[in-house]
Amino acid sequence: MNFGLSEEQELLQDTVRRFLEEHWPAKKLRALFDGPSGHDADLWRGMAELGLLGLTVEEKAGGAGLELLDLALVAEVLGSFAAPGPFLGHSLATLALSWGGSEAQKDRWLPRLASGEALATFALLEAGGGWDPAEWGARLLSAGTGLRLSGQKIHVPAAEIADVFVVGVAGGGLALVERAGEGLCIEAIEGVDQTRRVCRVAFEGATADLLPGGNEAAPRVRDAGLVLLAADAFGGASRCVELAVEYAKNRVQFGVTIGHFQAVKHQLANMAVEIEPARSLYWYAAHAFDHLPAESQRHAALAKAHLTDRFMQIARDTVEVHGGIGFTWECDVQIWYKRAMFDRAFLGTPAVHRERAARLAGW
Amino acid sequence: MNFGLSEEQELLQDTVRRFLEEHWPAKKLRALFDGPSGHDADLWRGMAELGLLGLTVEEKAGGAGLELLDLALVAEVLGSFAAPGPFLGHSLATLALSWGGSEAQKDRWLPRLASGEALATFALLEAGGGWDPAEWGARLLSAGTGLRLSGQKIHVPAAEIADVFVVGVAGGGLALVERAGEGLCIEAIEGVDQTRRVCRVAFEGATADLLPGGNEAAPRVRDAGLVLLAADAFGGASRCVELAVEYAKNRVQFGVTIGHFQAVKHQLANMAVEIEPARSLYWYAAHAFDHLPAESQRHAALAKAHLTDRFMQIARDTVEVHGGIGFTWECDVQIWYKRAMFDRAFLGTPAVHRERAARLAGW
Amino acid sequence: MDLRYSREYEEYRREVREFLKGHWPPSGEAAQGSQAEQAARFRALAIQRGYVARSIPAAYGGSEQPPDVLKAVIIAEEFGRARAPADVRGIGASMLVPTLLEHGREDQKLRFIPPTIRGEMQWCQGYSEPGSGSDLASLKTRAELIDGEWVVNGQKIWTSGAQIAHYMFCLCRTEPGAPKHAGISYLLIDMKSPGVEVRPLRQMTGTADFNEVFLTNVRIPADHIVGKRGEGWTVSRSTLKHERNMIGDAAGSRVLFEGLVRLARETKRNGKRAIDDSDVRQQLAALEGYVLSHQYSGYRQLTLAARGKDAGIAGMMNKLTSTNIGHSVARLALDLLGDEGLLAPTNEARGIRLLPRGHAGWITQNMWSLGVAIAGGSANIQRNVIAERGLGLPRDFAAQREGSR
Amino acid sequence: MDLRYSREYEEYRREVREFLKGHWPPSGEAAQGSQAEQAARFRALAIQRGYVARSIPAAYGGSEQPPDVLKAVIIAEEFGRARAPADVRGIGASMLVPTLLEHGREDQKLRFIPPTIRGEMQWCQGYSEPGSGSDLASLKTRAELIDGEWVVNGQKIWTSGAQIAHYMFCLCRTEPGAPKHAGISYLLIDMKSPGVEVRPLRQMTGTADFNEVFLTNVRIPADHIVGKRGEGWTVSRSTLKHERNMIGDAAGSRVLFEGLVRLARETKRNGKRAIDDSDVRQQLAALEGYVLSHQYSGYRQLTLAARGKDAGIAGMMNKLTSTNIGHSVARLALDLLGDEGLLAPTNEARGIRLLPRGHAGWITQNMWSLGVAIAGGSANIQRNVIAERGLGLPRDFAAQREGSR
Repeated sequence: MNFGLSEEQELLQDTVRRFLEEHWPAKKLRALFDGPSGHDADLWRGMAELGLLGLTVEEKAGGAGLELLDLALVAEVLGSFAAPGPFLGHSLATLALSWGGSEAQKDRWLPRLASGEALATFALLEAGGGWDPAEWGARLLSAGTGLRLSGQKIHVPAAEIADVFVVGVAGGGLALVERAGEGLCIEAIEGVDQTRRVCRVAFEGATADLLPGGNEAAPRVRDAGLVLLAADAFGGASRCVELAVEYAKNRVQFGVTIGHFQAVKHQLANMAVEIEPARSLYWYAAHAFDHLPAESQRHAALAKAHLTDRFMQIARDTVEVHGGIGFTWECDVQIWYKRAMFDRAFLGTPAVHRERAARLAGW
Repeated sequence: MNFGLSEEQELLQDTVRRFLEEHWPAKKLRALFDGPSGHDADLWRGMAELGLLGLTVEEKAGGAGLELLDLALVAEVLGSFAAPGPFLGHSLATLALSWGGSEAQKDRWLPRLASGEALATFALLEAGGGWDPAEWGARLLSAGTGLRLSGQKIHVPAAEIADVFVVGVAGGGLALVERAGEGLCIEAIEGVDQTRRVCRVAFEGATADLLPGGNEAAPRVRDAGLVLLAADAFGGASRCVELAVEYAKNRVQFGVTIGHFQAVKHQLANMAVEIEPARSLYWYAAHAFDHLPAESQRHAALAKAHLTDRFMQIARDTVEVHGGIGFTWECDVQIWYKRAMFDRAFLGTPAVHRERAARLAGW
Repeated sequence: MDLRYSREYEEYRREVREFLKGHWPPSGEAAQGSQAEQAARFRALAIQRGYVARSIPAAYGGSEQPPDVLKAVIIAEEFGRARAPADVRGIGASMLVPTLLEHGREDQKLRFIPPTIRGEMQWCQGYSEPGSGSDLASLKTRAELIDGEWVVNGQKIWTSGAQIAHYMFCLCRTEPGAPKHAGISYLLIDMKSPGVEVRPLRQMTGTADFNEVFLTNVRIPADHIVGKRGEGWTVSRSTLKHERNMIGDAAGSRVLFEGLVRLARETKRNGKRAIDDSDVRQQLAALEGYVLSHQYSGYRQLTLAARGKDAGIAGMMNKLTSTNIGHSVARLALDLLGDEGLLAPTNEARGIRLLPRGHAGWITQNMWSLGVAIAGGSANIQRNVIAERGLGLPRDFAAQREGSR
Repeated sequence: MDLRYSREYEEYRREVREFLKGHWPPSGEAAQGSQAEQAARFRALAIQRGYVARSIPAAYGGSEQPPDVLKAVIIAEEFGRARAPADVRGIGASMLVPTLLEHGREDQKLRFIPPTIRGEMQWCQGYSEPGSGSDLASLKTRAELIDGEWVVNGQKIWTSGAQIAHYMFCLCRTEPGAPKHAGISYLLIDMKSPGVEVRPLRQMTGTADFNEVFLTNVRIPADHIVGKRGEGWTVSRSTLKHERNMIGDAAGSRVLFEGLVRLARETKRNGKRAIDDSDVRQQLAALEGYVLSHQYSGYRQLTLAARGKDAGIAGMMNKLTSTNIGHSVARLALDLLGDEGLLAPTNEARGIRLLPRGHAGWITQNMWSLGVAIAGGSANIQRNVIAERGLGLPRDFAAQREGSR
């Protein structure tokens, strides 16, 4: 039994960490957070060069052929740095293509997605609906030689810059829509998390292509998304604990640093106790996804519910430890607070996934 | 608007408090807790002499003609002293007779119950059943000139010493059974709260008498019980806070009293914040019971749920503040811990009453 | 216990209603002039009748009535219903005026109280500084007496209303050699003075409800000090207590809770109305236990005040209870929002204690529930106060190290 | 990451299984004599094969194997399945033996270790005193060296197993003039010595799983000291850490949680199975998030240990996490019990970490969840350790006042 990372995996995390330390300083994060686009092309290019965009893509298509656990380890580090942008959507769309695409679709897209030449995202949620395949209502209609897609999706990440969309359609399948085609109407939604902007995308008879294995791939893609959000939450929450500890070691009140006060110390200890053991929960969920199919769905649901709940509470505690300054726009803590809100709500709230986990356990 | 006690009510509480300080020292409480009977006849007589047993009984029957709020104020003080015995059962049975009894029944019993000459209790719960009138299964059958009762009740307080039982019967009514008659089989249950012992009572064709207004009285008696338990919980929880504060002021660790440690201080502050505002909740529930019928049921349910939950947690915190010693049989804190368990479970758990409150609010 | 008002008070309520019917909204001559003029005219009348500025001596423009909390509540209710100009709100009337009454010189009272209670003079508060949050007494803004004027230098933060205020009441360090708490004075600063710069301070909600105030060689008259030199700490203490009560308003918790119940009716969980879900019902009913306790404890405190009694420890808990409830509401609301939890907070200014508008308003409430927990003394400071003053536990080590505070 | 055992370890498991098949339960000659004799014979064989007393040098009766956590787990699993006598449990093997190995004299090791690991010598622990709980170093039991013997006077508390123990390892104050932590020595006391009196200590559950031990002029040989005079504090520290890990056992939390799920299937709420109630389901699933995290964090720590790496802060959290889970389980169980929450705790002895028997057993669990939270260092002490050693925050004021601890 080996419940630990391989040397390669530790190296992968170190590499991403060092890359972000160098290329993603707080100043850049802040500029992006306050800026109009939520996307940093340089950063994205750098991630592509590190091979992070093709991590799970088969080697013959230019990827590294690794597993979800490896992707989740990267997501953790990105979460820790509040790294912005299209990583989540791109990764899930890429997985959808890998698992559900035809050979032609894969040949056309995977090399470009792995290299970063093209950017993908996915569109699942509809207004008043849910994230689950059974809840999708967007309709595919035959039109001449091809298919046309009609429907409206909300909270589509990075839609403004995506080259290709993987879209959930009625019946639980997945369709591919290229940005270059007609019938796409993209409108920004004012979302809470400025590091991961979302849009409303109306498909109005857009040219579409069905993924032949979409129905099988769709729930797997959802589960992969749950694990990646859990990993992001772990990274973000751990960073919050670091920020709070750092602040407590420096902020002076009543003549001493506030880290001297037992109330503050215990608050920080409780925060650490809430998140640190959960590291292994997302690892296990990712591992189960890769190797233990019987446990895969349930662990993804529990990990997502548990870790995003912890992240939300810890982000809140972190603001409190910072006092008034933590409540300001200028203080970076708010960036993680809002990422916590995103991680918590995106792909379904903890309550939704706990109920799923209960059902999956036969309770 | 006047949300406060009258001078008479403050005097009533003071009188009971002084009486218990004098006649119910920790030593006696401990002897009773460890002893076989759970009843202290001297104490009971003293309470009778103070008029506490006839507080709500009409004046012409020798009572004081007061309201549930007054009774609840007494219950608070009794809870604070962990005063034992048959007060709850006696009070509720007395209320049942007052509200549901025929003139003959009232004439026969109320003066004796008010004076303490006779002791009453009530029997509602059946195995696998609930506390609500709709759930009772005990059956009344005609036999010659009278009625006979058959059924089994559990968690009947003070059954071993009661002279008369008010019993919930199928259809939601109430019957009177005298101990002196035949067909009663009483067996002690090993209950958690040694200050309020309970029994299993089997009525095997026992001679019974129907309360003509029983069906109307039954739910009112239940609600009165909820308010009295809430009041007891407030008294008990407040006493726990006092015990914990007292201990923290005296116990020395690391060269200072533990009350110096911010972690302990904040724990104590949180305990106080959890219970103190809830004083007004049980007052309001009692007042609503007496004067605001539309709000009466719902407030009784919410007060019982809220206060007994608070008591349980505060009793737990009190043990923790005491450390190892708080976990011993010798330490008196356990007495309140177990009273909290009783208050919480008796007449239905907080979850049950919260669901009732939700329904009553039309949620 | 009687939750109705007694006959005497019902009579008083009728009187107030009649007065309002006769005078507000104004008609005839009284309806002339600007809104502000109409309001000023009405307020003058209401002061005459003893409805406004009740606790303020007549000498300073008040109506000098004997204290009566129940009458105060009746006036607030009836004026509120008629939307008539009642007591001026804000930090000037609630904090500066009581402070002046207790510690001010006669000329200060005569000069500042009347325009403040008439609503003509606005104030802001200069207590907090970037370096001194919970530890207010560690403030660094200096004032030196030079050529018969105070010369003030420093920075204040969390100053609501600084853009519109005429004056700031401000704590400054005037005795550099003195022990921490003994070196502070309470000064009044004209906000139009050269060297006063107000910069809006944006919160995480995106709006700017506070300001930073930079003071650079601001010169104010030597007599704009309340109390003696070095006594500013004492002078300021009573007002801080006021603020805590203001924030701990139980009615706000009730309104918030009712909003939450509505949200549970409007949202879905696992395919049915959220309010039909047992988990949501349990959470709501458990929360209502706290909300009702808070509300009724407020009634009880009001009654005690009316009887001239101190509320004791209960009075120290209002803010903590209120912020605890705000946090629980925020958490459950986020659950109920589901996917709408991805939305940005709405750009309502002054989010504190306002009922959220629309679902995205609950995101704003979520963040403000955090802001409220921090403002006016952190939860940890509240717990210290309850433990030390309420339960009689010993002072903090840190505080002991420092001497007094 | 690979949750299967590698081939090498699977091979090892087969080997262990075969050994067990051949030797336990014993047959033929090996089955003669008392149960204790059979067990002793089997253990000797198992030591020879390297399955028992693995970390103990051969010189002291152990099998002296290189450390291998995974093999240890395999042995524990297979011996458990076969119900074969494995490593001796209890405080002697888990605390005294490692202490002697690190700090004992050669003659002490030779004398005490072999019988202890064979299960022939039982130990109890004499650390806690009525006056010193969290502040262990404030202990008052004195030992004076008189005529070549230690004369011990004092009282110990929370001494499990004192009735059956042959020896007690005990902290005593031997240097009255020395600073608090420097005045303590680690002594070994024969429990049959005159002046040792054991009184059972009853807990709130009604049973007596602990004792008080009164020591009145107990005389023990001068050489029954481990480490030097005044070094007892240091000598005892490593063992306290062991105890914390023992209590923080994640498998116990898992078993408890599964029991809770069964309870939810067996009980009712509002007329239906409790497990069908959304509130119960949410609570169970939320709790499972903690239980799984705790369990997998244990796997991770095991793997780190196998790789010779330190678990860092995760290793300091096991006890707190475990007691937090125990508390949550206790709370929900009480909810599920409904009316059965009125029953007295069952009189099972040794309630810690045992799965409750019958529904009244959950009342016992409720109370023990509290006992466990207190035992072996209170939650507040755990939080201090995590904050100071784990997060690098400064020491307590109280601790600073005291110098070291």
